[in-house]
Amino acid sequence: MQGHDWLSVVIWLPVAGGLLTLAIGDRRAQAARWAALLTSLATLAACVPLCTGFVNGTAAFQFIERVPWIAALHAQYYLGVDGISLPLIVLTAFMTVPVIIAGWNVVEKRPAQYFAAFLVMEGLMIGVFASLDALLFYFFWEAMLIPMFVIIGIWGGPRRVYATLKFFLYTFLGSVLMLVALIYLYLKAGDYSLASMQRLPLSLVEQRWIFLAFLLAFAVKVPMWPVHTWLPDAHVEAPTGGSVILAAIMLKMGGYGLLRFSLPITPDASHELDWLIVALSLIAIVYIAFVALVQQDMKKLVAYSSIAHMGFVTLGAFLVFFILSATGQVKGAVNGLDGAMVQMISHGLISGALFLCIGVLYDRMHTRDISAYGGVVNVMPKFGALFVLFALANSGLPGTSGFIGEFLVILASFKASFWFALLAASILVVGAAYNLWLIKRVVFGPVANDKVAQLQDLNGREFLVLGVLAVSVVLLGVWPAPLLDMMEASVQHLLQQVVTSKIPVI
Amino acid sequence: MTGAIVVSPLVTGMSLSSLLPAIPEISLAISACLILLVDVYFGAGRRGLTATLTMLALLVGAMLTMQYGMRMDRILLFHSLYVADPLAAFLKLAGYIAMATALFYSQDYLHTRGIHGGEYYVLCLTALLGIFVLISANSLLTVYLGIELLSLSLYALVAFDRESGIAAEAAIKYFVLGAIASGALLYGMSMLYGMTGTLDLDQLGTTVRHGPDAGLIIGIAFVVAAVAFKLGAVPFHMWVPDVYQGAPTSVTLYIATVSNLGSFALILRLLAHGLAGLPQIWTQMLIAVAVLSLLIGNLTAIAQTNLKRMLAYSAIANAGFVLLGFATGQIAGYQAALNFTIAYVLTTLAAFGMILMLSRSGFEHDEIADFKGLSSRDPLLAALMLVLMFSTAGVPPFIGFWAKLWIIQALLGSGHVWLATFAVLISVVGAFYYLRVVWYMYFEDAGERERPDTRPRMRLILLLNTAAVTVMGLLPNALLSICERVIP
Amino acid sequence: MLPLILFYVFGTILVAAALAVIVARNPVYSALCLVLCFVTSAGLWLLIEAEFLAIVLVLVYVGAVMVLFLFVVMMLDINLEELRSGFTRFAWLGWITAGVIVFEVAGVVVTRKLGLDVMRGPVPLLSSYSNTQELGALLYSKYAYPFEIAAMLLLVAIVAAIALTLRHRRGLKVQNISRQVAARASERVRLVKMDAERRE
Amino acid sequence: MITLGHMLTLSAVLFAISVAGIFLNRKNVLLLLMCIELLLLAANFNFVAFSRYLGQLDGQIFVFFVLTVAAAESAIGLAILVVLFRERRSINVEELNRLQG
Amino acid sequence: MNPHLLLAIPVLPLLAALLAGLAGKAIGRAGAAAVTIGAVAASCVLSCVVLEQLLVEHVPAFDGTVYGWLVSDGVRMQVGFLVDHLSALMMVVVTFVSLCVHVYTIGYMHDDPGFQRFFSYISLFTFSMLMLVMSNNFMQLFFGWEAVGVVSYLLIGFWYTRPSAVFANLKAFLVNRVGDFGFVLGIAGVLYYTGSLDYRDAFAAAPDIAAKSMTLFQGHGWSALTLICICLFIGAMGKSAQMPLHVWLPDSMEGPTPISALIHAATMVTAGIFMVARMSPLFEYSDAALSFVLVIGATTALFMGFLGIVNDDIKRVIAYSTLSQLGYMTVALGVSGYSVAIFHLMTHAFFKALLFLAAGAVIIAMHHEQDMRKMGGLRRRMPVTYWTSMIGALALIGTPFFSGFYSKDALIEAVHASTRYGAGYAYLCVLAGVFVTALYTFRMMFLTFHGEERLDHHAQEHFHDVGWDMKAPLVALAIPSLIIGYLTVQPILFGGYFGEAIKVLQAHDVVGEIGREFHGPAAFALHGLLPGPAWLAALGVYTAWLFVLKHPEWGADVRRRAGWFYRLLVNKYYFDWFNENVLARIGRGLGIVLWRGGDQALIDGAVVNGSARMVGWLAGVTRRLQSGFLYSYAFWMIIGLAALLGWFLYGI
Repeated sequence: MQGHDWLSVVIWLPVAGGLLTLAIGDRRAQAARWAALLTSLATLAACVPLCTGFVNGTAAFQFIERVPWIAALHAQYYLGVDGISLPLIVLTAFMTVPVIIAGWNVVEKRPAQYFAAFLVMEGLMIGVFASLDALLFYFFWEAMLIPMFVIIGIWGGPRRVYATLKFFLYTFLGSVLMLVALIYLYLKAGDYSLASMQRLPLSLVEQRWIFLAFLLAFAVKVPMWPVHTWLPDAHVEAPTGGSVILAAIMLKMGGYGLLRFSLPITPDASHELDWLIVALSLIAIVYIAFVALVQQDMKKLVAYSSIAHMGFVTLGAFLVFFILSATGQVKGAVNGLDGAMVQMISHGLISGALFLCIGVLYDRMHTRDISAYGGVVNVMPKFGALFVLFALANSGLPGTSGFIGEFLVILASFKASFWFALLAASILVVGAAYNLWLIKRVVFGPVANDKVAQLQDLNGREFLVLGVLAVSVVLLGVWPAPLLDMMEASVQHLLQQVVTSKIPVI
Repeated sequence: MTGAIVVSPLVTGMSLSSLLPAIPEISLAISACLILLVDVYFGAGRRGLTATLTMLALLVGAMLTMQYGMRMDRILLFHSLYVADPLAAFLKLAGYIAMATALFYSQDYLHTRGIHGGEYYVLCLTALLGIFVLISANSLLTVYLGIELLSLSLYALVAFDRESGIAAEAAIKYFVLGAIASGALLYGMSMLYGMTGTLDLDQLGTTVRHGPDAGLIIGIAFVVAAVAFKLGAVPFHMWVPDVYQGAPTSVTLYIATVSNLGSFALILRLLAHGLAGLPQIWTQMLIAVAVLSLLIGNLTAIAQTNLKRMLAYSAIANAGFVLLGFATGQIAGYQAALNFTIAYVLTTLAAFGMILMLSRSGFEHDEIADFKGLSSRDPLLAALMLVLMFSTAGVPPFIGFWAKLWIIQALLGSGHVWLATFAVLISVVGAFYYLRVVWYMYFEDAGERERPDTRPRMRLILLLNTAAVTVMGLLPNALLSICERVIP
Repeated sequence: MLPLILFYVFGTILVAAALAVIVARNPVYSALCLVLCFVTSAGLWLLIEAEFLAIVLVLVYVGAVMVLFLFVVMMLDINLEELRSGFTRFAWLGWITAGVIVFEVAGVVVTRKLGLDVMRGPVPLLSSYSNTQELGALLYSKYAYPFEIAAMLLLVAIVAAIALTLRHRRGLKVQNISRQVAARASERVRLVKMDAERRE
Repeated sequence: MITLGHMLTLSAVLFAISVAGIFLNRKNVLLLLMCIELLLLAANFNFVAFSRYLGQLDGQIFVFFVLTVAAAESAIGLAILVVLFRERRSINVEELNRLQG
Repeated sequence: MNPHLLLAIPVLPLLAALLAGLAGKAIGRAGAAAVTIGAVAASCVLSCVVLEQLLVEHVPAFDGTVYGWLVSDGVRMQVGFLVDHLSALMMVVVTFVSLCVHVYTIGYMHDDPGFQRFFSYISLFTFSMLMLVMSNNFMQLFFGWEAVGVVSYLLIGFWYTRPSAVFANLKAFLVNRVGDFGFVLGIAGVLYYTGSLDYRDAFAAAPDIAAKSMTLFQGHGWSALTLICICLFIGAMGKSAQMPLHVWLPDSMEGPTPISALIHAATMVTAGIFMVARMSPLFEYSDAALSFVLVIGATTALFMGFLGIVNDDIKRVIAYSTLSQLGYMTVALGVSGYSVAIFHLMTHAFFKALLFLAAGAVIIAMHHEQDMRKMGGLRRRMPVTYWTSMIGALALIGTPFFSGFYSKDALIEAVHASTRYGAGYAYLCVLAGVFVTALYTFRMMFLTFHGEERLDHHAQEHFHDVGWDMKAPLVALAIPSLIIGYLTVQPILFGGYFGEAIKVLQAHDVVGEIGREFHGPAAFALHGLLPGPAWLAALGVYTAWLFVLKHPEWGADVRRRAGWFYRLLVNKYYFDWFNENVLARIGRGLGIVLWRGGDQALIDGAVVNGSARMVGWLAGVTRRLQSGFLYSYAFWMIIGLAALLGWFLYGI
């Protein structure tokens, strides 16, 4: 396994492709598009050896690359994947392709820069998931803000400047404290490698502060209530591709961070403060679902639904201690962690698909106002069918990927407390309400107005994109076993780390 | 900071070869005089002669420094008034490079404004000489003279554009405040001298060890105030915005970059070395000053519409970061501060270079609004500016990120957790105004603004400069280890 | 005892003159009071046997610098009426701050003695001691390097002062002989065709 | 006997007066330059006093250089003042606020 | 049993659905119909084969996994079949009714542009329903549960341009989701206490769970099993439309009539009944839960029947009838008469599907007119429909010898025999329900088929009887409606047909009790002629005759006299009003308050933008410090210096 630098390939290939696309320039837009598409496909292809070469059943990191990077800071260029990060990497590579295709000739303003930004983003995001060195992780984590900032700001809607500044500053604010925490850990551990940080004994007081610093960073990214308000704005203003990447991948980084950093590095603080996360997650699920219900803007609605769904991720990740104290054993906690992971992947596909659907409508009507639509299915049957499918998937329909994560987390939360399960399960009702109400107002009904009457159904390109996503959503829904098998050992290992106290014995 | 102390050759009889370590200063002084002479006799006729000669002088100086000035040990010259060590060599080389780059960026600007007289170059050289004196100072007296040589040259340079309308105002403000600061410095030095009976920084470092007498505190307070003034730290920062905005952009560039190297050397020699025996006093003072600088600098920058002025407040905030590095009172902090200074100089060179390049006759291009829609008018320049702004904001993968990172690491290493937290949080506030430049360039329409007309070689150098910012951001190891090596 | 009396006399004059410098309404008076300050200071320095510097102070400052000041005052043709109105409403704050500084520094000198024996007198000197000679010896040996820097400094001052103040007036009409000589008849008169003037 | 304390106190008073002069004066830049001279004088007082009472000449040497620098400084300061005056026809401090904010 | 064979039963309709749905255009209308009908017919035949194997060959019940879905933390989630007498019966019923509906659809949807789509949906529904009934674990049960809900959603909204249809399907889905909400919690509870999602493990652990208690509020322990069972039953309430989650079912009549017959009468709505019967090993250990079931069922049975009386829409009357009958089944469950419930489920499936299809035929004939007041005397125009629906109606009201009689009478007897808490109330309800059922059923029959024609001009002109493609299913369903009860009452109820599939504790065995008095179906029917339910039914029919045919003017009179009660009925007990005006409004209001107040005003306005404004304001302040005046610059420097001195000298 070792010796193949596939991880470096999937990180730097898109970055290089992005720079190439940038160099090709807007004047030769067609060439730039192809360059971007081929790069993204090549990256996806490069994920194949990662998947085929990945050995299930071990929690050890694989495809390790490790070379000194900054001697002065004891930081390394240290990459590797396990069952938690690999699915996210594949998701990233996978979702970039539809984004590129979806923007094919829709983006007329500076197309080369547009595609380049997404490719660079892709590389950086994969870098986040593949880094085993905290400094490298942070490096990618922050660098990613730049392309996103530009994407929202240039190709966004009318309030794009507000949205992108809010996005940037919010997330920047969140992550700087994480940097302080990482450096603190480095000073104690002697290097930046994640493994040594995870091994490091820490007193409860230290853990508490580090946990809170991490939490701020990850909570903003997830985003958790009440630091979520950047998301609706960013989503609404971002171009379609931006929304897709934001929802599909970027939010996952928060969840990934919680699993990779917060839980293993500060298990005792996680234990002590798990009520906070659980409370915030449940608030997110219930509160945000109600907020989503009353949205008039389609993107905002999906954005809010993303927050609610990401609430399941955080909930699932932090149930372990409640389960431990409720049942005296950790059995069932893995359900929550598995659920959180599956929810991340699935939400990546579904929310991405929903944003693409909204993009399809927006490209035609130039409005996202729900009241401007109605009866779309009359003129766009193919689109209608797919949109309904994704909306149902978003409301957690069994047989689609959206179901598994929610179901697992609800199962696990029952073990923690009946009331957790009750609140979490409320998404079944409210989630269905906002999704289907959206469908009712947009897709069904008589043709609402002349503009709708003139809509064209999906063209081949759009159908391809949405179709592939639909297939993936259903495939993951009926055949999730490979994903879970891939994660199993890593999640078990994580659980082991989580329940092992790191407070030094005096 | 200790090393083999070599007794100065001046006592035992002078030989020219023993003066070799001082070759940078010597060559600089000689070339300044020569250029002055050449300019007086030939300068008027040939456009660009003086500029070329100055570049040549810098090149020769740099080469001589590389040849004779590079050393791994620490030696003292001129009755230990002068010190030559790796740090000095490094800083001087950096000074040569920075000044050469600055002059390169300034050429067209100076010509279009008709302020390219030979005196300009001579004063730049003498200012550099002042910086070098500071860098190698090992006595309160040489520190003072270095500062004055630098300052006097700068005062004149700021006022150099007599047509500008605001340059003279900036100059008089700079001058008066600078004179007060040097008065304070003198007063402080006199107290230090009185309390210890020595002007020598080495001896000072060993004598003040015995404890904080009231006189020492007074001396230190005055010295710190003067140092803070030089660096532009709050509340001694008031000159910075006015001078940055009022001075010709080329001079602003000089002050913001080359002269910053001198300020760094000043703190290092005077406080970190000279007062090493009594760090608890001045580090506390530096912390207070640094916190205020970060706060006021970042906040006020937000309200600016003029880019030069905004960069001035950014400089104040960055001074806060440098001071935080020193405030740790530890070697790691000094190294971090050096790294920060170099990173800052590198980035700022390019940022001001951008303004210089975009300016035309009668149009300074220094309002932030002037950058509107630059990305559609000139994508390359906009991209470069974007890199620079994000670098200054401290976002990876650029050099500015590592600069801040190391400072914060040093702070944490010395136990200043809250200070580190404050620093990172306030830098989020700071990020806003850097982002605003990007916003104007990328998210706003160009309106009536035209595609800038720039010269290819300027673009090339600017590109290289920005590339350095990026490459050193991706592979920061080289700079970091140099910093570690020169401040052992 | 006599030196002490003289100290107080000179000191009082010095302080009074210094105050006068900052409160005088006419800059010329201020400059003259400043001269007085320097002279009394020279006297005080003589009292503690620093003759060379005392002389230099009078020569350099009174002789050169203050003359320069006066020169500028005269040259600038300043509207004295306008500058006369003196201090403004925040004067009290200024005085308080000044008082605080005096209190802080002097208070420390008096109460905490600076950590030194502030009450000691000057080190007694040999009768053969020549302040000037000793300084000279030191200046040209140990302090040769600063001496050179000072030279550069003065050079800078000269260059700067000239560069700043020397001006080639624009719009000054001067003859250009060579152009006159090179003039050709054909270029003397130029016919310019213009449109008829339009009535506004 | 004139003690060190006498001299230091006197210099402190001088220093304070000059400082007060600097920020009390809001009319005349020239006066600011004069106050600066006073400031330097105060510092020089300290140096001379310390030098004498410590019995070593370094302080007096320092004063020597300070005087030199001060002369150069005044020259440049006055030159700037002249430039300013030519440009604005005024050296009134209260009118020097085109750069602010 | 051959698992491949079993697998084929649900998968064939699925494949047909995919084919018809995705390649509908390619294979054309005839192709789509042929494919799906063929697949469902094959399923039906295979189901019969399975039943035959169980009954005749006495093959043991199949319980096995066919597909591992996922494993998480040792919890195996999989697709598996449990085919025993219970599920085999359901399979046959489902596939048979589905087949009839498929055939019927050819005619019913003949002119509809969504022909292929419709076939795709109903085939998909058949698949989902089969998955539900064949499941051997909760996971798959839930899958089928939701899948039928979705297909129902799609089908109710089949005519998506009708706003009322779109509203109805949303409502149906949401109300079902409320049920699922409880259902999921129940499943989670099962997993919590048994560590497995398989029926086998859960049933085995039932007695243990019954002994456990769970603390929901501080200091109040609940029986864990009761909690689980009630949660599960809430799911059943949603799916089987028990009060107060019944509101969606009448509205679901917006869907095409075949759907009403298949989904909203015969199969899906009975999923809840089936589920509780399937979970009998759990419910048996919780009297409290069963009492809850009983009371809910009884209330539904009676009060929904009332609504049927005042409605004029032919389909809605049948829908309320369905609600009421589902209530009956639930009552049966509540008294541990699971087999009776299933038996009634089966008979009901036939006759109610029949009634719906007949109504559909009328509607088609009337050119999409559903208001009974505009019908009348149709028996002459469409005799086949009339006679078949008369069979259905008689079965529904429980006429002796008709299938409905056996199930309903046995049910009433079982309730009578039960001693469970609430059984007395339930008995009253079901008895009164008999009268009510007869009343509304024959009101409908009389209004539609008897009396003089009240057709309007349009209907007159376009009236045409339906073809045999629609009549054939009516006949096909009429036969079992007539005879199935007679044929199967003995084996199913008293012959131990269900065996191990349904578990009844000895103490609760009401069916066994009435079984002791059972002496063959004919005797049972004759026994029914004695004063009792059948007389009530007859009275109901008579009343209907009086009010509809004899004295039509009485209706208005009664309406006037019983003003408030009538309004209550017309407004359906104000359930819809409450849901729409209170619950929905609270939900939206809450959303708006949280959004505008919480997100926009508090978090964004005060904290986020507030801090940004704060920074901006501070920036303005600090900017003003930079006044541009030299003296103030100097002043600040001196202040700074004085502060440093003061701080370090005097510790200020």
